[in-house]
Amino acid sequence: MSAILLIEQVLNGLQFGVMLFLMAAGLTLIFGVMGLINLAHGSLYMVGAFAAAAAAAATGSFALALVAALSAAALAGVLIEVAVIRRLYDAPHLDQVLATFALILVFSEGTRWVFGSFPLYLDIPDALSGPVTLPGGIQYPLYRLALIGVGLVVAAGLWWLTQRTRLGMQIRAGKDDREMIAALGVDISKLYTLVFALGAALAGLAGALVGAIQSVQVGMGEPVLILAFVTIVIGGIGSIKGAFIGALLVGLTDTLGGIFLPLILTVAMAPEAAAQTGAALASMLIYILMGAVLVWKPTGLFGGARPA
Amino acid sequence: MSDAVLSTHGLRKSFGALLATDGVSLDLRPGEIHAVIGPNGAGKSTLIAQICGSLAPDAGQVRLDGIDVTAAKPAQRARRGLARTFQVSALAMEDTVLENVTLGATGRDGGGYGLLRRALGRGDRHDRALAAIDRVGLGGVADMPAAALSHGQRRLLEVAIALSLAPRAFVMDEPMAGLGGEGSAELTRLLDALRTEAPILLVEHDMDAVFALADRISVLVAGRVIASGRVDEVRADRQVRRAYLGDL
Amino acid sequence: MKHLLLATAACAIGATAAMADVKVGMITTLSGGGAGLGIDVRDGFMLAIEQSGRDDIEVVIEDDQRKPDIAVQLADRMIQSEEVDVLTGIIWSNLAMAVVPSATAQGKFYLSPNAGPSQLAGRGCHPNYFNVAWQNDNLHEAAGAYASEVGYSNSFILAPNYPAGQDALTGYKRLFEGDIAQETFTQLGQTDYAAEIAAIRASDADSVYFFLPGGMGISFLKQYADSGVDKPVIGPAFSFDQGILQAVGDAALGVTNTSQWSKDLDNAANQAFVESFVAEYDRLPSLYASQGFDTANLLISAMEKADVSDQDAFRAALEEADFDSVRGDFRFGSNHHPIQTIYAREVIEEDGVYTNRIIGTALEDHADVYAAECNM
Amino acid sequence: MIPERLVTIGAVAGLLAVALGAWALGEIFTITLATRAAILALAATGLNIALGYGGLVSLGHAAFFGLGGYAMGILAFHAQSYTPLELGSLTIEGTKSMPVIWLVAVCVSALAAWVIGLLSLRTGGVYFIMITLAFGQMFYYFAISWSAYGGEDGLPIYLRNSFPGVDTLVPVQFFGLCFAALVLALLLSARLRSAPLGLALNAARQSPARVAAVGISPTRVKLVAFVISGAITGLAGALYADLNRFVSPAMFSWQLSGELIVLVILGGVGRLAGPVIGACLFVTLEHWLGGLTDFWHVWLGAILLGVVLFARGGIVGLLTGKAGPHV
Repeated sequence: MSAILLIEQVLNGLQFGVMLFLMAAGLTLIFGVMGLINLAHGSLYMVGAFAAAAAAAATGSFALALVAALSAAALAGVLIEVAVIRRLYDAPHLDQVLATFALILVFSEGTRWVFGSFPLYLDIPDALSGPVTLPGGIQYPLYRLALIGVGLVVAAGLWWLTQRTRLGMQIRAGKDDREMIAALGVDISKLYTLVFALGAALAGLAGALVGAIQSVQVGMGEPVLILAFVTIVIGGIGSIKGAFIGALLVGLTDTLGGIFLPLILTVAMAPEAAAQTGAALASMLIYILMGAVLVWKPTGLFGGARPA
Repeated sequence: MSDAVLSTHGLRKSFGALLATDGVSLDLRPGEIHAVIGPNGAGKSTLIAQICGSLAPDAGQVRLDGIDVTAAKPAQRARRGLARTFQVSALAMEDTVLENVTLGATGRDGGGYGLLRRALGRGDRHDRALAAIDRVGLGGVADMPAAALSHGQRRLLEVAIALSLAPRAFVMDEPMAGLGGEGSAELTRLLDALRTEAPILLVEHDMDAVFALADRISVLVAGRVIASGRVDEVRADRQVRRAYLGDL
Repeated sequence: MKHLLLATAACAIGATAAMADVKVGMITTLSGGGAGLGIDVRDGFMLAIEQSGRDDIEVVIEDDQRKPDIAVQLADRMIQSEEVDVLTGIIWSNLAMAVVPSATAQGKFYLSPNAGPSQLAGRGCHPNYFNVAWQNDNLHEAAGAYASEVGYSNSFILAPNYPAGQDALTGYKRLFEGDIAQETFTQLGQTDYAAEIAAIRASDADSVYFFLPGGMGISFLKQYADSGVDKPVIGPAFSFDQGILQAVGDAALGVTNTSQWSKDLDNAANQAFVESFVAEYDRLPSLYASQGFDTANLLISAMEKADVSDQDAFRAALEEADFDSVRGDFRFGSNHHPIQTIYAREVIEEDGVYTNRIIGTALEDHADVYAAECNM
Repeated sequence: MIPERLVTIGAVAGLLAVALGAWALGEIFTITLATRAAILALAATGLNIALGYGGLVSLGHAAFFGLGGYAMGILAFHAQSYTPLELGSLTIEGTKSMPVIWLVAVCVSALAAWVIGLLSLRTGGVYFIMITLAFGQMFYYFAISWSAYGGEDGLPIYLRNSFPGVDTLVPVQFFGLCFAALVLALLLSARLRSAPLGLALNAARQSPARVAAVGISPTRVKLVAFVISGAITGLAGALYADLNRFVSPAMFSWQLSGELIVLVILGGVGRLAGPVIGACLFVTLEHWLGGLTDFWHVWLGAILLGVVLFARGGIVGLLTGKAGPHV
């Protein structure tokens, strides 16, 4: 394996990781502030992708598609927060799991009802299409580089938001002490709606960005949701920093594992058997990583105290 | 010291820069009530957590009946006869008084994992549970769920569960917390009689109760024992008066 | 229950029903991922029934949600409760494997409009099982043959790591005469192919063969087109079908794919089919629609010759395959799988719609390799 | 209001009556539906021990269901192809005998539950939910890519396995077997609930510190319950595979884990009859709603939301007028 290919694969892992971060950040923020486990987060990812595809088809503009994705996902987020989610903040986890599971059913079948069963079309904008040559002669798709950039910018923005702004201060306070924040005169229910909408918008953004290089279809959110869960379990639930590190770890492990395991196995096996066995093992790799982290640190890399 | 039922030796625990307990050594002898007092933040809760096993000390030892139990988990310590009560009632709220106390009687003899017999009903455990319930005066509400009890009754239920363990030593974390004058008096009478069953390490803020019950008092301030001795000795201690009793 | 009762009331009273009515149970995927395929098969099938004008066919249609256990349950219901004579409709090999063996063992006919797993073509073949589409390997074999024919000598091949994917690569290698640069198995349902595309770029392959059905193919093609790698790509028709092409868009233009059917196939039956399908459903027919259409016509041709209650006669009638297939010549091999010509197509844009046109013949009168293992 | 004991007996008798009635009327498919309900009820009875008694929200119980299914699939596959199963130096003959298959299914899923429980009980709450979900997915992906046993295609078993003295191919007799397994599991569940383990488990759900303070390790109690729970669900998986004469990775899917929780909640969490009523209701809904509209999942979702937000005790809660355990 050449160095160029290796670097390219690392970039791929990175790109996968930062997109995963967009999903995981919303999940972990919502859990950290409101103590809510949201299975329907994957549905918001799907809503973003569908909204982007519909807007792109109508206007032909990728920028408008992104705006549509952000606003549709945020709107869907506000809608379900007000209608369902806010009744669940003090409810046991079981109720949260069930209610958000029910939301997945409604969202998935509802989307199919509206958009039909065929995948939708969403393409990369012309300005970002095609490969660029990086130093060292590496050919790499410009759009994927842009994705890495967007992910890093969002990560920096989230850090700034939570650490440097008044809203962030309220979020951090709300995490530790709801009564205190209420006593300060902040409308806690508005704050929660806002945080939920923010998480939803991040998921919608991820859906739209990724939708341009994948297929926009019903059910696209669930595999990503599960990976995002693995990510925040590894990083520590409630920690944005943990979500970032966890996402990069999962992205790199998954990408590089899929490449290297079959190659390593060819030492001991026939190529075809190695390819199959390697792929089978690679599909389990991130879960093994998660198990290993849990044995070492039961609350994840940046998790707080043992949860109740 | 060899006759102490429960003893700690140089227990130290820090959280970051904060030294919560700093070399605490105490002992509890048969038949006595040993009170631990101190202002808020003195490290009393941390001390109890280390004695009962929910927090591992950075250094030091806990001995029960002369055996080092520092590495033992809370459940193992309980099976060796260490019975605790909680500052904030920790009860199975949906379960009845009888079920809560039977759980204690069951756990003490290692029967908590059994599948073959019934948990409730006739038998040695049942008898021990009923005896403990009667002893604290909850006989009339034995079939009520804990959630339906008054605050005072829940405090008594905590004691009944501890009693059902037939313990070697009690560790009680502010049993009087939140009780009115009458409730305190009733619980004080109960604890007074309990010391013959097993000695009591009593952490308490209610000074009336402490002076009425304690054979010995240790004063914990900023993680250190600054005085320890008979009630009148501690009362007279100038350091204690300045550091603690002075602001009573 | 979504019974589609084509038997009219008048006929139900039926003064002159010489032959018994035939009850067909269609189990297909109408909801969730992959529903587009089932909908096309259903629409093609029903179009043929409608055009036949017959009122002695009753079709019961149920949605398997692409779940094997649901499919089994539906089959149980159709056999035990609805007492159907013929089953059809299943899209996916794994669902077919769950349903077909026990259905045929219970004396029902099964006409497969899509899935053709190798087990059912070889040792697991059954006199009551007919495949009207293809044996799973066929289009892959054709792709291998065509790749050799146009002079490719070193292929990078990839497919998801599941039985159909493994069969696909085996099928391609069977008739491909060149070398294999690398053989890669991806995860089923994988949506990002950056790593594989990087490996393709780094390899010395002169061509790429991929089998990635559904959304996987869309993702792969879009990412491949964007990567700037310009090695020619070949695939089976599944990733270039009418339903899916619009979602792939420009990325698919010019890609070669193999298929036993294409909408520009020049025969009367096909022209009539395409025309009437567009008129009826206001969209271009897909490969799956053509297979559903042929399946229904096969059934109708057998009904004209024999009564379904006489199993041996009905089976013989099916074996004759005496109908005008939209793919031109069509006959069954000894294992009741098609012997047919497979074409190479190219993706083009036509009146703003992405579609395919035939550019050559990959395999003439091709049968599958499993027929030899089948003892009926 | 109706006493819980009566609700339990009524639910079980009702299921039996439906099957026997269908048998008398020759409605074979209704027997198949009843069998499906009985098997799902068995799986949910297993889950109820972890979820209802122990408060362990496992979103990965499909792992045990699938393992039970594959235990059946693999043993029967080797029996029908007359090839022994080679595990290193160990050679195991396949079998078509249900009692043997059940034993293996129970042992394998118990072992998996022990390992998963050991890892996931290191933490609690929301971590537990996500970790069980993730391990379930791990089995799912492995099963898909494990081509030796069919991978994604699954593994068909051409003839239903055998049980001494029973013709398992006759629907009502197979129903009898599944029903018997369900009744046994319910008896075990009832026994567990009233045994010291049940008392401790119930208390550990409400206050782990209390349980530890009386000398019982809450983690160990939960682990034992999780293992028993997984084993019962594994047995259900083996029966389900035999009902369909087919196993596939879909048995491992996380949607199935979610549906099992849904069954328990619809019926009544922590109640003996909860899983039985929930399973019967689910199968009925699936059958009728599925017949009315292609989009029946939307309505299932709406019903579920209604139960979660407004009727937490499920059907048993409505019938007995008492809120169940708080999970």
